[in-house]
Amino acid sequence: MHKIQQTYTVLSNKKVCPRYYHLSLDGGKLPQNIYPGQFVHIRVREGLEPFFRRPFSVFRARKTVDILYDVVGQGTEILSSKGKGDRLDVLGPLGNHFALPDKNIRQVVMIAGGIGVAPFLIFSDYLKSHKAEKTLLYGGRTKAHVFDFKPFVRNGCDVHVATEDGGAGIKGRVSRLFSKIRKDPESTVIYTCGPKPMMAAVQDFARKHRLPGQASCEEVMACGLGACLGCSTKTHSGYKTVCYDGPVFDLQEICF
Amino acid sequence: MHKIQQTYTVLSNKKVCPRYYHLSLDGGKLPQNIYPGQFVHIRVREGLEPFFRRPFSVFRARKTVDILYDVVGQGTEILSSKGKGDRLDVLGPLGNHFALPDKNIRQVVMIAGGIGVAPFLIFSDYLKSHKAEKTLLYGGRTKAHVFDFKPFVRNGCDVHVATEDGGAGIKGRVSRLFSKIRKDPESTVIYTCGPKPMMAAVQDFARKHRLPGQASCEEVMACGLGACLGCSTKTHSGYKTVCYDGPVFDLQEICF
Amino acid sequence: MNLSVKIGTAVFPNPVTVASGTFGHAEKYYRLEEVKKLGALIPKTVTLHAQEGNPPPRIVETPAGMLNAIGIENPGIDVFIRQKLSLLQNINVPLIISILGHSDDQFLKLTEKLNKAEGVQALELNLSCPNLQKKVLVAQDPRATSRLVQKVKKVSRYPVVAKLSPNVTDITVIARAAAEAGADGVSLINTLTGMQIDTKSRRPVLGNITGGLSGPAIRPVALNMVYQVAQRIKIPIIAMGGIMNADDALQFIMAGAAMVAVGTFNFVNPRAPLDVLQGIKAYMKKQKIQDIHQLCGSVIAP
Amino acid sequence: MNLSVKIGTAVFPNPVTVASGTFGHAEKYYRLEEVKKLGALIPKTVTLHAQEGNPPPRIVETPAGMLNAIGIENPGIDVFIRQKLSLLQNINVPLIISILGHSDDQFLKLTEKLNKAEGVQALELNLSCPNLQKKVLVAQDPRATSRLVQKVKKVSRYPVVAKLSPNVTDITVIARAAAEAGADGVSLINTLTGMQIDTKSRRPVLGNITGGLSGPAIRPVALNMVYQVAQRIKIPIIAMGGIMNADDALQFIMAGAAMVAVGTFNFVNPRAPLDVLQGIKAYMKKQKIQDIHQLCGSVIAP
Ligand SMILES: Cc1cc2nc3c(=O)[nH]c(=O)nc-3n(C[C@H](O)[C@H](O)[C@H](O)COP(=O)(O)OP(=O)(O)OC[C@H]3O[C@@H](n4cnc5c(N)ncnc54)[C@H](O)[C@@H]3O)c2cc1C
Ligand SMILES: Cc1cc2nc3c(=O)[nH]c(=O)nc-3n(C[C@H](O)[C@H](O)[C@H](O)COP(=O)(O)OP(=O)(O)OC[C@H]3O[C@@H](n4cnc5c(N)ncnc54)[C@H](O)[C@@H]3O)c2cc1C
Ligand SMILES: Cc1cc2nc3c(=O)[nH]c(=O)nc-3n(C[C@H](O)[C@H](O)[C@H](O)COP(=O)(O)O)c2cc1C
Ligand SMILES: Cc1cc2nc3c(=O)[nH]c(=O)nc-3n(C[C@H](O)[C@H](O)[C@H](O)COP(=O)(O)O)c2cc1C
Ligand code: FES
Ligand code: FES
Repeated sequence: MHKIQQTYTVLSNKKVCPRYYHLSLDGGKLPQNIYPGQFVHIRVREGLEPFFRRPFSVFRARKTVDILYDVVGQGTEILSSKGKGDRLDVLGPLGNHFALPDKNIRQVVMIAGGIGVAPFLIFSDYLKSHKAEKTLLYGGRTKAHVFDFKPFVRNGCDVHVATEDGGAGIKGRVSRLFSKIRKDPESTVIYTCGPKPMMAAVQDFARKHRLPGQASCEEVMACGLGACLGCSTKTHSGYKTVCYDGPVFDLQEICF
Repeated sequence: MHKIQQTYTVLSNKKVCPRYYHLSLDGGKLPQNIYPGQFVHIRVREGLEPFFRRPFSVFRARKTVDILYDVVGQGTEILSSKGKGDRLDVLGPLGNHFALPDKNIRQVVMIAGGIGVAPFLIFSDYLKSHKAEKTLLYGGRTKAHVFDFKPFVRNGCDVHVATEDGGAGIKGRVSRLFSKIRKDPESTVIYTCGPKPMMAAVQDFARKHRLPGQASCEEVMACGLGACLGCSTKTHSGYKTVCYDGPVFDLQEICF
Repeated sequence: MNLSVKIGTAVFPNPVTVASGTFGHAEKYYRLEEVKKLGALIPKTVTLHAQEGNPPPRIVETPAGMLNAIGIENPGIDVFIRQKLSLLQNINVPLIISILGHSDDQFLKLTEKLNKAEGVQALELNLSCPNLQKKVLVAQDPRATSRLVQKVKKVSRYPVVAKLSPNVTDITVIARAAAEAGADGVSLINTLTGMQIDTKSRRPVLGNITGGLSGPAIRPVALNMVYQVAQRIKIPIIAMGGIMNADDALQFIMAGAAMVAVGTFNFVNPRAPLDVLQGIKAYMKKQKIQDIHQLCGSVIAP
Repeated sequence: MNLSVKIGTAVFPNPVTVASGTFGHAEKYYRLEEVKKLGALIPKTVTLHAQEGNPPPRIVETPAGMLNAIGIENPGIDVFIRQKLSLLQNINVPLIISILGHSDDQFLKLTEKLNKAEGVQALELNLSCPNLQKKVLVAQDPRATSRLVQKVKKVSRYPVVAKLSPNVTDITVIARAAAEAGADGVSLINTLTGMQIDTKSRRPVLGNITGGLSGPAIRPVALNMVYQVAQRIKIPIIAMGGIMNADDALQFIMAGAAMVAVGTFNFVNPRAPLDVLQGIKAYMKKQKIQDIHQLCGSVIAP
């Protein structure tokens, strides 16, 4: 019944650092239709446990559809047990996407907290031909949350890392990296994804310096299709569904 | 809290014929405490799906605890996916057991329908030193339900097989093998386990020829401990729990 | 094979529909030629004025189900008719419009507005939403149910279905009140009131504190209610509550349902309504049943 | 750390117990030194005369739960006192005896017989068994509940707990009736009425046609009812409904339960009641909570 419900085959599913897994799906024609910031909604196994599907940002969409994920509970635990050849029931691509920066933009700043980094690789793929300086500010809790950023570097990103325990990059929160941001409202744009407190800090910073930006949000989801109105989040223009109106919102719109 | 709740390691789990699997558990001290006809109640996986444990007759209990099972639904499907080293939460041994035949018995007849054969291997282990002739009448639906009966033969059993499609042994139901039964109420005893219609036929036959016997019954079970009174079956002396009062009942007691 | 069913004067090509609040944006995400195969659609409940809904979190998973406290977020009947109804009509599938008034008067105004619209086959009166700040629901009071159904029936040009709540001592009393008041059908069940607490924060998980439990977890409760109601009243029942597949749907039909709706399970498997329809057909073929009415209420119980 | 709780004059060393009908044969299967650690045991409901129970099948799995229609199979109060009570007393754990009379008079006779027995800490009046051929349960009628509780209270030498049914429009009304009639506590919830049909045979799966739904599936419903009742009455609540682990139990305690009972989940994991007890202790230690009463009703809700 669904245009967007398909079963895909797992091509690989590997740990890329102590905390994160990288899953590749044989996406058929799916990759062409995916824009940066969109997500896929995965039924991690048949049956009723867990009951909901699980949403994951698309990490990359070239020939395969890839996600990067953190094992935080039952759903992601089951996902981590999948291997080559296993089949997954996937809805996607879902949601809106990051707005591509205007031509006059000279710095694109991506601010990621932990697994919130996921949508930025596909975004940097799309930004490749954009002349702007691309800066990824990544904050992880520990070294275990830090993986290989070469694909970002290959896409022309400057990558700066901070960890709370100082195990990798500089010690501290990602806000200690905000000094890398040019404070020019005309030519800098911020994109952020990560835990709410971090995004709230980004929002404050951007507001203060009048920098435009977008944020990719998370809420628990049921349908993923904008049907149940369950994933609503508070914005300055009322409740909005993260799955349908989002996950990407104007940075200043969201009430964190 | 439970004397009889333990986690055991799977030693092997193999298909023994197209329909049946043979699972061996490293049973620790469990095997010594098991009598023929008793069962184990297995949580096939953590979580709520399936919700109940699944009961299985003990097929053998020497150093390991073994079950023989047919994949008929979700629970046994999951069980069939277990491999060496997996751990299973097991309650057991549960229920009563077959009464060992008196010394004056000259023929012990075991009448099994399909997977109902499971309790008879351990029973034949116990009967090894008994002087009586031991006869196993086995009825299976097809050849796919017939496995290697050598262990029974080694225990001194005469094995006769009937299949409904004639794919192995003689063609027809197990009742076509009743001719192997000596009709002497003093020296013949019948033990049966299998589908209800088959056991009903055995009951009729035994009643007609006044042969004593016992039957091992099945009902859907929740606790397996005689606590919930959920697995009750109708007998001529009222409802009895299969898990606690049974699974073994006097052959003529049961209302099939 | 005849699958068509009637509710009042409305005819539906088959008994499979989707429950209110669990299906949407078909125009964007679904193959409409597939959606068209369904017996009907029941969109999210509409109120007279726009409602912004409850504060998040609005949903949480529970064992084999979920709690929701959406709070009937909707754009109000005028915007609904202007913007959504035409999108739905384009699908070319019968529509049962679910409405909720916060007073008898609001129900009547909603009905009048829909009377003027086109392409509507029936009305479902949501008398049973547990997520609004009301102490007693209409569907918890036989007199209120009776009064409201009577009033709406007088005005409505469409058949009227009363959607009932499972949060009652005896649902057959309410169903009978609706039937005697002239309802053309009843829908059951809406959600069971429930709650979950986050023991880390010691707060209710839902922004609304309590919510409505739905999904397979409640299916046995729904099936019993449909069975009990079918013993007592003659008007058709639209059954819902945990339906995931054709076997579930057939249980409800055998218990006496005229139509079956997939609700929560749409979120897990959006293909479920069509799977249900195909499965019902396959069952009828196998059992050589020519007419769905032979199955309706066919459970063999002493 | 103080875990002890009181119901009327009865004191229980900790709040963890097992629900009636879900625990038995401890003497054969359990390590009694472990069972002894529980706050109390509530054995299967006893009636005045022996009951043989309902025809099988009596149970069936449902999504995250089960239906049962046992029909209070039990040997009758005299045999119970003679044969089972002493086995239970040997465990040396407080006992709450669940009784059910088919009339007020039978309840009184049961009470009188237990008055003469030894080693009983409290009575639980089962006013809510859905599996007997009654149209209305005592616990569906506030007046009947009130009258019965009053009568039993007059006679009983033990604290009296009324076990309530979730199959009601507003359980707080019934709970208040019990409290005002002098009950020392209320137990909730008993099972929700449900049904399942085998579509192959077109027959109800249960011999009794309908049964009671229990297990994790109904936990959100139970939690809401405990929360609602705790807002309205002051007497202690024994909470049950889908408890599998300490987190579940803590939700009920935060919602206002004085005691928590593991029911259906005993069948899945017989170690669950002890796991719950240990988990509650671990939580209190971690959160530096000295007294369980600090947790009771501690949910933070506007
Ligand atoms: C649009 C979107 C994109 C996402 N992208 C990614 C991604 O690329 N990589 C990744 O690892 N995770 C991503 N998440 C979060 C991911 O969906 C959750 O981590 C996952 O659902 C947890 O499932 P679980 O069963 O393992 O954990 P659970 O046992 O369900 O929960 C563990 C913890 O995760 C939280 N959680 C559960 N579901 C969600 C959810 N839908 N959104 C946010 N938090 C949740 C729970 O509240 C709990 O604290 C995304 C979420 C959204 C909404
Ligand atoms: C005392 C006892 C001993 C048993 N010994 C064996 C054995 O040695 N080997 C073996 O393969 N099976 C045995 N069974 C049957 C076995 O328990 C069921 O086949 C198993 O529980 C089915 O689980 P499932 O999830 O795979 O199938 P389900 O999906 O649960 O059901 C598939 C079919 O099996 C039936 N069934 C489910 N549970 C039971 C049950 N407890 N008893 C009988 N039928 C059931 C269902 O009604 C259905 O028709 C025994 C049952 C009992 C009560
Ligand atoms: C997220 C969600 C939103 C719902 N919204 C409505 C609604 O707006 N109007 C209504 O009558 N019922 C609503 N319901 C109830 C369903 O229509 C249905 O009656 C109930 O969920 C039981 O069916 P199910 O278990 O198949 O979901 C909603 C249910 C869910 C889960
Ligand atoms: C098999 C079974 C038998 C039960 N028997 C009784 C009973 O005899 N008396 C009673 O008051 N409740 C009985 N109950 C209800 C439980 O005590 C409990 O109230 C209910 O099951 C909800 O808790 P749970 O979900 O943890 O099981 C029974 C429940 C089950 C599942
Ligand atoms: S998850 Fe259903 S509307 Fe977003
Ligand atoms: S399964 Fe509980 S008494 Fe037999």
